[in-house]
Amino acid sequence: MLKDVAAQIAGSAGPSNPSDLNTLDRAAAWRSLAQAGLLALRTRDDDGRPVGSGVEVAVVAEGLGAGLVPVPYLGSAVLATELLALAGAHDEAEALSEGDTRTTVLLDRDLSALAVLPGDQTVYAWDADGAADALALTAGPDGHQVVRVSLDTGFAPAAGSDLTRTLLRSDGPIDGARLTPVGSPLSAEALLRWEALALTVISADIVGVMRAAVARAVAYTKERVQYGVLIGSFQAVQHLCAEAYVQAEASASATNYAAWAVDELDVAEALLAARTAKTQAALVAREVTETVMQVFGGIGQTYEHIAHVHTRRALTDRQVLGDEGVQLVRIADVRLTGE
Amino acid sequence: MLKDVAAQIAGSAGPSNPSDLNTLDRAAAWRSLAQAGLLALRTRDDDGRPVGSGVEVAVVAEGLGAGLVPVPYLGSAVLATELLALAGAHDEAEALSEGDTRTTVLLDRDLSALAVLPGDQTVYAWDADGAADALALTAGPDGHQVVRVSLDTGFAPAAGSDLTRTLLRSDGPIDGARLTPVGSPLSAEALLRWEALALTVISADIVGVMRAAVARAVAYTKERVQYGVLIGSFQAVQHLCAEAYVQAEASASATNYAAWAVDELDVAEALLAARTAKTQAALVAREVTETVMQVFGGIGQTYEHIAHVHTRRALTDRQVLGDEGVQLVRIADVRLTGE
Amino acid sequence: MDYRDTPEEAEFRATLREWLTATIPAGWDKIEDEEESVRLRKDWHRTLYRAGYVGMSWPVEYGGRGLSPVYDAILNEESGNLGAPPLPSVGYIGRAIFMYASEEQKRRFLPPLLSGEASWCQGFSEPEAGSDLASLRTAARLDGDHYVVNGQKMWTSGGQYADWCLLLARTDPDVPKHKGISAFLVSMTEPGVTVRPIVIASGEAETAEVFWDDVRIPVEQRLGAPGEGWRIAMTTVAYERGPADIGFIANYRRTLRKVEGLAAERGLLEKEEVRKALARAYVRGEVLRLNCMEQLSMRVSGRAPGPEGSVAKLLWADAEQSLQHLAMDILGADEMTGVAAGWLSSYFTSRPVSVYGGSAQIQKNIIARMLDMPR
Amino acid sequence: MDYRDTPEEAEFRATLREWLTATIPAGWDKIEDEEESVRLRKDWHRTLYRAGYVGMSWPVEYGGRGLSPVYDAILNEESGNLGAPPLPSVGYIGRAIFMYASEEQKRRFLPPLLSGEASWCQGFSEPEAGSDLASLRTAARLDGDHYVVNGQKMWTSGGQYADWCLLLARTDPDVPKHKGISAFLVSMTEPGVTVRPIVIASGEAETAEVFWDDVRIPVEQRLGAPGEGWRIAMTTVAYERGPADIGFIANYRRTLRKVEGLAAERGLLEKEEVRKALARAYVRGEVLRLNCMEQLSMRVSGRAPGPEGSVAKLLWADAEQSLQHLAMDILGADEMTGVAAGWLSSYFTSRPVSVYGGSAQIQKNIIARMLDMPR
Repeated sequence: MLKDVAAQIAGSAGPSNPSDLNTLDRAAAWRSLAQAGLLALRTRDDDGRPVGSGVEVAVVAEGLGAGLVPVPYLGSAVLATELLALAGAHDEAEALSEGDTRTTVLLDRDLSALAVLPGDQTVYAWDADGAADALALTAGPDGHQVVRVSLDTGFAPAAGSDLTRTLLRSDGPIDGARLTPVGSPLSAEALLRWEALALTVISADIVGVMRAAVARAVAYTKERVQYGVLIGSFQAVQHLCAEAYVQAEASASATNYAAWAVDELDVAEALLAARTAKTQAALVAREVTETVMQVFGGIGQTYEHIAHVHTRRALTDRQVLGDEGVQLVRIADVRLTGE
Repeated sequence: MLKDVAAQIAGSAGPSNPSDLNTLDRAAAWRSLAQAGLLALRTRDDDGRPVGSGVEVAVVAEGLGAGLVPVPYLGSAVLATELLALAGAHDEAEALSEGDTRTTVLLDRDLSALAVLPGDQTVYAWDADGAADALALTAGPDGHQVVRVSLDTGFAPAAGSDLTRTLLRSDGPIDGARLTPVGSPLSAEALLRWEALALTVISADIVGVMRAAVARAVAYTKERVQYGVLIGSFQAVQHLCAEAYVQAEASASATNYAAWAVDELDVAEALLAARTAKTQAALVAREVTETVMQVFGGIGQTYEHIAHVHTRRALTDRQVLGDEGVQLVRIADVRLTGE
Repeated sequence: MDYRDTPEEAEFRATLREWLTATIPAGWDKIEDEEESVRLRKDWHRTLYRAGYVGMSWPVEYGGRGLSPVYDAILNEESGNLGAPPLPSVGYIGRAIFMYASEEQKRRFLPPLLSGEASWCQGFSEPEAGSDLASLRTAARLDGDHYVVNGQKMWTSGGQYADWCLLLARTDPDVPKHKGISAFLVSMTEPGVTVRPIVIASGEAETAEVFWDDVRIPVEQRLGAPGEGWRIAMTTVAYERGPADIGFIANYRRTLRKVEGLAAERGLLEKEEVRKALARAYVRGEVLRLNCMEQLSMRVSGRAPGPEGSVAKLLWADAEQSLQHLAMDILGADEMTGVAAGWLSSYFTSRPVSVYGGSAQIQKNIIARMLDMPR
Repeated sequence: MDYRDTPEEAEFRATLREWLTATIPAGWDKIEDEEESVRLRKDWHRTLYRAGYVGMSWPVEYGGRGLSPVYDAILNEESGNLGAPPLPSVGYIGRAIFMYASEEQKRRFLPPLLSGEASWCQGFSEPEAGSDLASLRTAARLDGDHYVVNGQKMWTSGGQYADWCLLLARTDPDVPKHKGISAFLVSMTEPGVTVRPIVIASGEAETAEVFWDDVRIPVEQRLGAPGEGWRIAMTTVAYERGPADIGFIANYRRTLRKVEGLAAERGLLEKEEVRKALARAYVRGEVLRLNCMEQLSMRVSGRAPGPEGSVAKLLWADAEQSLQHLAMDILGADEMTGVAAGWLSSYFTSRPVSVYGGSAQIQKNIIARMLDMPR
């Protein structure tokens, strides 16, 4: 099953502690993903349908999130590939799926939306490990056009909080000459569909991060002795873990539905489901990963411990394409004014 | 000490369960308060200074709140008496302190401010047990004028949530003919000073309600056996109680300072301290009293148990002269724009 | 899992909707009188039964239709959506009976349970045995071919109106507490049964105490073997109604719409803070709904209800109580001055959601067990 | 209680303010280099000492001024208000020494502690003994007129820079764990002492591990009697710095002003939600300040620090962590993209406030004990 494949790759390519991030063979992990066909899930088959469903992509995203795997699966294999496929740039999408080149997306300074260029604003290439270029949009009379921007010039590494993803920053300007159009203009609906998928896989990544963090904390309570007993036997510790578990599971329920909705519901419903999932995941991500650090006690506060790597990844994911505040405002627009 | 006197009266005039509210001798309790001089604390001495400090009034308010005593100490002996004293209507204030007649205040429909009349709005006489009339304001060229409104006509009992205070409602209109001016017009500063005192004693009432509720719940955990042990030995129950205790004590700290500030600081600082106290008390009142109901388990959910009487009184107090939302907006105005 | 109805389910849903729309008694939710309201609920049970909507997931041999639990879920959902009267709860009593009863007992008790001729209550909790059910003290002493029951039961929902009771009592005080309990099927009209309503903080009679004074129960009304009561109770509790089974989710949605309406009436929809809070409430309801659907899907695939139910119960309490907090914050003083007294009542009704059926603390203990945390 | 300064206090405060304003080294808080920063703190200690501001509440016979703790509180407050470098913490070590040391030890250790010539750290916690301090394993074996220490200490704040350590070690493994511990006054320059900084999640070295390998301590550097270590530790911990003692409250206020500034820069002050959140943060700070003042007032009236300190510690953690959450919500992505990396660092620094010095869970246990709840 897809889940097992993802878990296997995560097992070999995920860090057990932060120092592993310096030594892990990221290239090998990427090759494994390519060989398993997981980079191709959002390319299209001969009937023009995605090779893998939203559910399948979310399963992989959750698995890699659980492993804190430091490869740009979301950036390249989902967000960029889907954008290319929607624009009808199928050859480019296929090329990415082979794993030899990587492309990611450019986001606005607040990470909440795809960058619209040209312009002189600050933009970030998020999840850009090994990416030669990144996709953005231009606004045109026929809708938005996907464009490719090389990361070779004007971009510098940013000290992002997430230790498992590469973040590059450009303080602009990026002029029209640096934009290479790819595929055909996107309909408004296609962009919304892309957003639904993107929000969903980010939520799935957070779910993976949270579930794995809670599992690690629970395992620790079965080893760590204080006052002559395992700390997991303290009701206070049990309830901390139970509350974190409930929140992580609740996020999983919302994300599973959003993942199903990506391909099965009309775009407005799919997007609402995705916003719901992102709201839930973003809302609890901070508290759940903080609880995990708390359960680990002193050791969980140290840099060399894995706990904060979960926190950092979850906190950054929380911002990407809009945190819970952004999502709630949009959900309210749908619910209260039918926008 | 004042605290002991208040506790003693609360002990004899406070309900142990809701049905006591039908049988308690409220008149006797009021006489005891009058005899102990507690109704006279906000009348003025020969030098024009309050007989009792803000701290002393707050001590009494907290004690009566702790006892859930169903007499209009706040309405008549503090809010109305102080208003009369500030308006220079000293004879009227003195008369109230003897305990033979009672007067309370008229509040707007949302209970957040003194009613300004004449007008056709809905108003409430809050904490009006045994009160013949209530005080409101009229707006005039020289500032606000305190006016007396008879509760004989136009007012009907309202089914307020607080089982320990009488609430009367008028749906208006109340015309000028029904308003009897009392004393001289109030300066803006005098009104703000009144508000500082009023917010403080309401906070003190909430603090008393919370502290007593937590103490009751803690006592219950030392009696109630489940699974063969006292429920107070469960760490989850201990932590619930500890959290409620911390919030109640935090509210007490803020209220003690506000009570001191009433007489000792300039009006802007006193009012800020009062808003801070009310914010804190109102913010935690619901959670603390809910926790108490939770600790009492099934029995704490029943009408015949005392737990919900705390909740009801605290939730109504929370609204009087503005809940935490109202206070926070005002505090923000002071902090952020220096208004 | 697929969240969409199968063609059969969709057809069932459409037919059901049509039937409900035509059949729901107009104005039933305006009834104030408690007795009349109970009568209406009983009538509604019989009406549903006649239309084939009661016990759909029961085995055919016990009068059910052998359908997937999905059909019960659809019934719950549509009943909530269309504002039907509360559904009868036959599942958990039925489960106990068809898992543990003799053939004769099944023939005697199942048909009237299904049809609504006989309504049931559950005599489990006691004043001294709330969360700690196994320490119950009500005693059933064998006296010839009868048991003689003495004791007091608490939180017996519907005790005032029930015809029958699934009663737990201690038949052997000399063995460890979990092993000395037996279960009985008892008529509430037996001499010695006294019911006293329990009024909750909202002021409404939500449940009851039942006093058992020398109540004589024929031996053949014992359910299961002597000492099997604890196992029967655990089965019953496992099948007790979660949020999905009582139309809670549909009710939640309707309540949320009302709260949105309150905010609109008060001109609060311009406030971003309020908009976000309302959206947050929507998200809570969705999360609960989706969690319940996943559990239902597991049940459909044959898994007995497990400790995952505790997740839903915690989410349920949080959703319900948070929504009442939000309503209170929107209504402000009106909820306290009697203008919106119904909301104050709803608020107090929301509090025991985290107490009854296993407190929030117990649910977290269960989850810790499920996570295999040390005892 | 009176919240206002007495005339003497007011005068002291005025003089102090003037002195601080004139003396605080310009730009000290811009120093990035860790070593330089430590040097500055040591210099600041000596400067304060020469001006008579260190150990003001100590008894005169031990080099103090015998003043009320209120003066220490004023020093803390004004240091925070005027942005002075962190105050040296001599109180808890000093308390242990003047309560348990021999006259000779007092003469030897107290003057340089006060003056800042010698700085101290606290060797209590261990990897396997965090909250459960009494289970510590570091062993001190008597060998003639020396103890030989072996073991590992953790969370030894300032271990990298300290000259001396108040060390707890087990001298008798054969008695109940609380009774076999002794305390020592040890030079950090002894052979066998190895210090390794611990970098916390923020990426900064906040504390240290200390390895003790065959470190020889003269018997006369044992503090108190053999086996008295636990009692000494408890005294020390009781006098350990609460939020009031480390200028936290004044720092909180300055941080809140910065957060208000962030909101203003981002044009968020028009949002009522943000305004309320900022006001809420102000209320949290005030509540903590006032709670600490009440405790100080109790201490002034002669009460030894008691479990009420746990209330302040919980309020402190909540205030600090909530303020960092608010900053994060205002900064949004900027905190995660490195634009506001300092705030991310502050965020991670706020997390252990609910862990070190007794976790939030331990503080709640202490409160439950204080409420006399059953064990």
